[in-house]
Amino acid sequence: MFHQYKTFIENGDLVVIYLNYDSMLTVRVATDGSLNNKYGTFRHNDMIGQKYGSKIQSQYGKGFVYLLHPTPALWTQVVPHRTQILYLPDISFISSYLDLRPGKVVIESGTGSGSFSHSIARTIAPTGHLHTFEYHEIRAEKARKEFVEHNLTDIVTIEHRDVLANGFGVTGIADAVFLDLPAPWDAVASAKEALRRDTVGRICSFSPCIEQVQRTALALDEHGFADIRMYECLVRDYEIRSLPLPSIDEAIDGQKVNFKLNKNDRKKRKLESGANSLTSQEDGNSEVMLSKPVDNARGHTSYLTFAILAPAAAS
Amino acid sequence: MFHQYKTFIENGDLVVIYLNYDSMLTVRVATDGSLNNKYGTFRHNDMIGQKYGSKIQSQYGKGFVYLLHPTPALWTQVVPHRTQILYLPDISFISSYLDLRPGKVVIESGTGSGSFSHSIARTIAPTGHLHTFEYHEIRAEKARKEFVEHNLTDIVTIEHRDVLANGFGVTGIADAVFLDLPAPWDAVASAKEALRRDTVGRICSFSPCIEQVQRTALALDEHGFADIRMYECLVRDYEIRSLPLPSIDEAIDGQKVNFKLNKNDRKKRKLESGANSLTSQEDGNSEVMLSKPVDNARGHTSYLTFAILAPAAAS
Amino acid sequence: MIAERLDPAVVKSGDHVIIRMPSTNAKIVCIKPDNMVSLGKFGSFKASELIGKAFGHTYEIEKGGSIATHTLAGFDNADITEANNQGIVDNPLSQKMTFEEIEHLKTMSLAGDVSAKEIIQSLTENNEAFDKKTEFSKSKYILRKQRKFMKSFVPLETSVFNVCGYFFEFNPGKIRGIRIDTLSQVLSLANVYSCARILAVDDGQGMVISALLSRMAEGGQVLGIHDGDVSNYDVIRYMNFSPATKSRLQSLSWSKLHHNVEPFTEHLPENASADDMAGRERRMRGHAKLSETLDNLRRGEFDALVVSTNYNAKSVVEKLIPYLGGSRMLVIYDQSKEALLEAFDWLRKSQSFLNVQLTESWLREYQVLPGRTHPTMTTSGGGGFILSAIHLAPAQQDC
Amino acid sequence: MIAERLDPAVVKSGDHVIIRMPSTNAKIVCIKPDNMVSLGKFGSFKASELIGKAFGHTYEIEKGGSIATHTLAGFDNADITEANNQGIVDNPLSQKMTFEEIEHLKTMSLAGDVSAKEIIQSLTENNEAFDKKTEFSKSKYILRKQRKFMKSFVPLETSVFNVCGYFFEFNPGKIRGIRIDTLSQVLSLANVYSCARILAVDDGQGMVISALLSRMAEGGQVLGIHDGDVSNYDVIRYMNFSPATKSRLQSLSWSKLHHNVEPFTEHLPENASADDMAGRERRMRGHAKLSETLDNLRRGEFDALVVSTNYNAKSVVEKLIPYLGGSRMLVIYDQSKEALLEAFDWLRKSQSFLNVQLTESWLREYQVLPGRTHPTMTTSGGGGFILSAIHLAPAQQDC
Repeated sequence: MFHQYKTFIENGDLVVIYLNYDSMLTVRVATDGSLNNKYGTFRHNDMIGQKYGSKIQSQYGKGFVYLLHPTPALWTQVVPHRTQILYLPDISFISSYLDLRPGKVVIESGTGSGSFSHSIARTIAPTGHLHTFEYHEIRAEKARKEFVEHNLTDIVTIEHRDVLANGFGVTGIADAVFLDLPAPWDAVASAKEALRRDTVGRICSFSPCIEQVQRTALALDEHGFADIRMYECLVRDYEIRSLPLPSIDEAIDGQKVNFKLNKNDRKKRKLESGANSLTSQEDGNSEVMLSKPVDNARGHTSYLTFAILAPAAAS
Repeated sequence: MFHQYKTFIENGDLVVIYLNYDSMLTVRVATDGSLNNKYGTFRHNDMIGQKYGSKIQSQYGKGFVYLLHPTPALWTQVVPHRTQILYLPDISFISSYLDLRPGKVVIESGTGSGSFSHSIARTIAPTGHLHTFEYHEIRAEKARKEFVEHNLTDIVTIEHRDVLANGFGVTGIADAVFLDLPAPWDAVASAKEALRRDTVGRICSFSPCIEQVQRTALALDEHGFADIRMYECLVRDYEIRSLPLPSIDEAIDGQKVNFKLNKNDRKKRKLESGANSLTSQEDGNSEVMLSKPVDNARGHTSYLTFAILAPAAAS
Repeated sequence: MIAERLDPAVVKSGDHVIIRMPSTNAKIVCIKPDNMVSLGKFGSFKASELIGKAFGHTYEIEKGGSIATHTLAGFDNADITEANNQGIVDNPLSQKMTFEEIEHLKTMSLAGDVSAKEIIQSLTENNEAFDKKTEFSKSKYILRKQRKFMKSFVPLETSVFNVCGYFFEFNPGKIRGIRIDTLSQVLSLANVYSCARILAVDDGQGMVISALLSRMAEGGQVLGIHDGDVSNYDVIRYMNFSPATKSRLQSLSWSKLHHNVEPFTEHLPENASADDMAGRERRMRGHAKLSETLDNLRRGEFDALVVSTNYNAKSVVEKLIPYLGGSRMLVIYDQSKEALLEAFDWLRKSQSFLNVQLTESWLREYQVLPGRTHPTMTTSGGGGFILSAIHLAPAQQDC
Repeated sequence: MIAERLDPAVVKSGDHVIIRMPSTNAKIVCIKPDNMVSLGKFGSFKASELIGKAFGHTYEIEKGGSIATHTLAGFDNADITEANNQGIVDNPLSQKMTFEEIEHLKTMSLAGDVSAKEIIQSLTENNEAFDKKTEFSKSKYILRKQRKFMKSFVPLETSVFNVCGYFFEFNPGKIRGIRIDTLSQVLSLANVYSCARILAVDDGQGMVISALLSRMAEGGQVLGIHDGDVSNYDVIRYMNFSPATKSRLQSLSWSKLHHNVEPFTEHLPENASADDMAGRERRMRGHAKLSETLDNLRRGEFDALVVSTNYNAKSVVEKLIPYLGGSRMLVIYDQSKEALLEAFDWLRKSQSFLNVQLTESWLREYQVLPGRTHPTMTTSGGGGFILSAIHLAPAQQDC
């Protein structure tokens, strides 16, 4: 599902049920199954045969939901958080820096909630492979179960393993190593061991605190990694509002001006799912489109420390 | 000049000569003096009696310049850089955080190039006082000379002094202390000594490297400062361009579209000073106003570490 | 050389004070001797208890609403590298106290019969997993519980920094979303100083005007132009300004901008009542005030024009630029860049301005703790935009 | 389980390679055996010398244009706290070598008769102030001189990361100012994967299309719609793509969007020349290609629509949305937020899209050195904006 789009929903497929932009869930479609939520009862039989991206009505026409195709980006929004997870900006930047493409072999530790794992698998499929390691047993089990359910076992191998104590158990196979560990510096030697030496190997360490970066950079330097570079990547969301911006002449003439926010957009958003009703109220034509950053934003995720391991011998 | 605007230029006044947005200089106007630059010769006698903000022509009408009133913000742009200087975003934020207002007593170390000193003096005048310390003798002398020339001696006292070795030499007088030192942690004890204890005292340390922040924060904590907070403040400059954004129907119809950037704005900017010529070419009316951040920006100045010293005894 | 003492050393009766709670929530309260100040789940205390006490300290609420200075713990040394320990399984069942027992403790705490410290001690002692936690997890757990149970607070002065921060966080719409870094830049760019004469438009309930007034001394003056009949500069009342400072503010309705002041000619009939006479007095004072304000405006040559408006920015600036002096700054704030583009374009094309700049401020706060230094995980999306320019003197006709 | 080896282990003849110089300047060169590669003041080397050598190493140019692996120094331990030492007076006179002597050394260095190391040694030995400098200043001095005199370089693969970084720095207009973090987000948001079918508009000379192609394997396909008669996807030629990868790209002129393909009916006269026949062949191939491309477009159900255009974004999207599948992503890039607002508003009001988002990416690089860790002092102003939305399937008529 995650590295091969389909057009129609079939029995047994995974479907992302979209209620609104911050409320989604996944269901595995099964004949005669059903989904209940505040918008009504949705029968799986009504889903089967529909195109992905369709809107379906609840059993008694009370409400509706959208049926979406699973993708790593949507999975990041619905994945059960067993740990802090990686979000799209970091995932995207790291994937580019590590030059992930079909055919690449990647090592990830720890697996965490598997948000990044799904994205890596999507990017390196069908010929690449992800070896992912998680030292927390219950998390490892949950992730393993998800990889099976998501048909990723040909791309992803998960192992419950303490890589700080025992290394990755592989030598010279990885194009890239990704570390998301509290003490990444202790995994640098093992990472070096796991990386290919016949071409440029790449490593990324993901750490929230600057002290972790400082120690990791020293360890990378000591182990012969080069071009140690560190970044942060975030995104800022914008909203738009349509507002009147009347000339001050109106105030000089003593007119009353209505500055009320046009609530259309907010209504529109609410109507993405839920009760059926009308939404096509037109804007007043004296309004101006203004954008501003959404009030609250993510201020930090982690520092991304990168380095390369140059090939063993320059011929 | 820096804490009292004037309307007309008189003999002996300091004037900022504005050539364009990144080229300014100061002159002290003296009867029969003159200024030569690529736009021509400008006679001081032509400046005297003009309003600040006037445009004057060169002797033979070849070009012109603008005569501006000195302000701390303009001084920051023309000050001879003897060290890294503070810029407006940091100056502004620190001034607010330290609650600088007329009447406040402030300690600054080091003086550096005096960019911040001028701003502090402007803000705390006429009843406040700035004690500024510089351990580099030549820099201290140059700054002292500027304070004299700028008539700031009733507001600013500068001392050539190694504050790390000898402290500030004052006790319980300062409302706020500002540190811009390579090893600010060594000045924390002296800062505590210098701060008033009958009300909330405030301190700010300005350091480019995070390791300096880490050590300073520990020192502040050890010396009983509270509410240790750290910030960064930067600004982003925008430029606007007027560009055509034609409908794709033009390409579908096989029309040739001219996407050339409208160079008006750039021309306008160039004409801010320099050769006399016309500039009022109107925009094409199919163009859209687009803004974007200016390509190269300041990415970091320093970390700003703040703390308060609560009054000695809660009554 | 020691200047006049400006800062309030202690809380005075009638002051507005910002009360910051352990949850990092905050509220502005007016300290009146007979009142109780309620901090919701953090308890209540007698306002009179705070009068005469110093700002900036942490106070804990005790039984009966009295307060006592609370000693702050310094930095702890928990190690982030242990943050993700392998053995721990999150399990709410590891708490042996029942929900009811904890609720009971909370009630006792609110009544002042048990201290937050004691509650937290009970919780940790009864948490089976607590001892298995790393120092990092223990520290995080205690901090979380402190935020929940500590009945302590810090009184802060209503400085511009604190008041702007308070409204930006809890009611940004009131102050048109201006963040303190941006507001600070407005003050710097406008070159506000003690005896400047400033023309201002502040449709953000007086946050900008409060900031201007805070930098004024004798000789300084702010003239605010507002829509409607009376100004709404509500923020000013939280600032604890002295009467002298408040007197530096004049205000004028836009509708009076072109008003012609006629001599005051109202005559009372011979047997006018006391009410009639009082009314005439009031109208005469109003007439004098309007006349004085218009005189001040029309004298022009203001030292700065500072604008934060809900109206079309260009239309506002066009009206007020004639009153701005030469080599003086025009500074316009808005939350949206788009709201400033038309004015930006107009200023750049005009021959009356230099150095036209559109900027956005960027502010980042960090957690600085040993081994755990990082930017705060959540932040504000934006702090607003500033359009500024140097105004030129009109060409002189006399030469 | 070990996948096909993708990465170039060594530089191959005919490859494009990014050469990064000590000044942090860079250039893209095509490595042809007989060429000399000139790095200006950093000297020249024989391209043939680089063939067969590994990427990622530092090479120093030696006498005669040969190259040798250069050992990199690790972190130094200079202390920032000494950075501002009291005694030092900056003075160009402290250098005892004359300008002419230094120029002579430079000339000898370019000819390969003296190494950069030797120059720097001469400079420091003859600098009277050098010994008085702190370790920090010494380290900074040497680094500065190395940037000036070291005739070394690092060959980098023309990966998407490196190529986008190269053009963003040296010719951002070419790629419509898209920064690598933003480009990476385009790939993620569009859910690009090995066998996706992607419809793309890239007026930024193929930087976006190169990125799409780099993520393709067998079964994957990119259809680029361009203005003019022929596409200008110049960036592709630097990517060292295999013929198989290049074959995954089709392109179509906007002017052919509504084109009706008639059967190919051109007949040659009986005694046609070889030229005529070749011409017909060419036109027939062109006809077949256009026909195939249009068939592909009109089959619709594309897995993503990715747009970076100089035209009105809304007008482009309106035309191409019918070809996008259900539950598939629309992703539009632009340098200016204003260029996306009309499309943003239209998408939000449409019933055919979910999750309409307008985002701006923010990227920050740091210097990480012992005791001297801080964000880089200069940075790019912005990396662009992305408007994205989930496209819904049209309501089905069959129920």
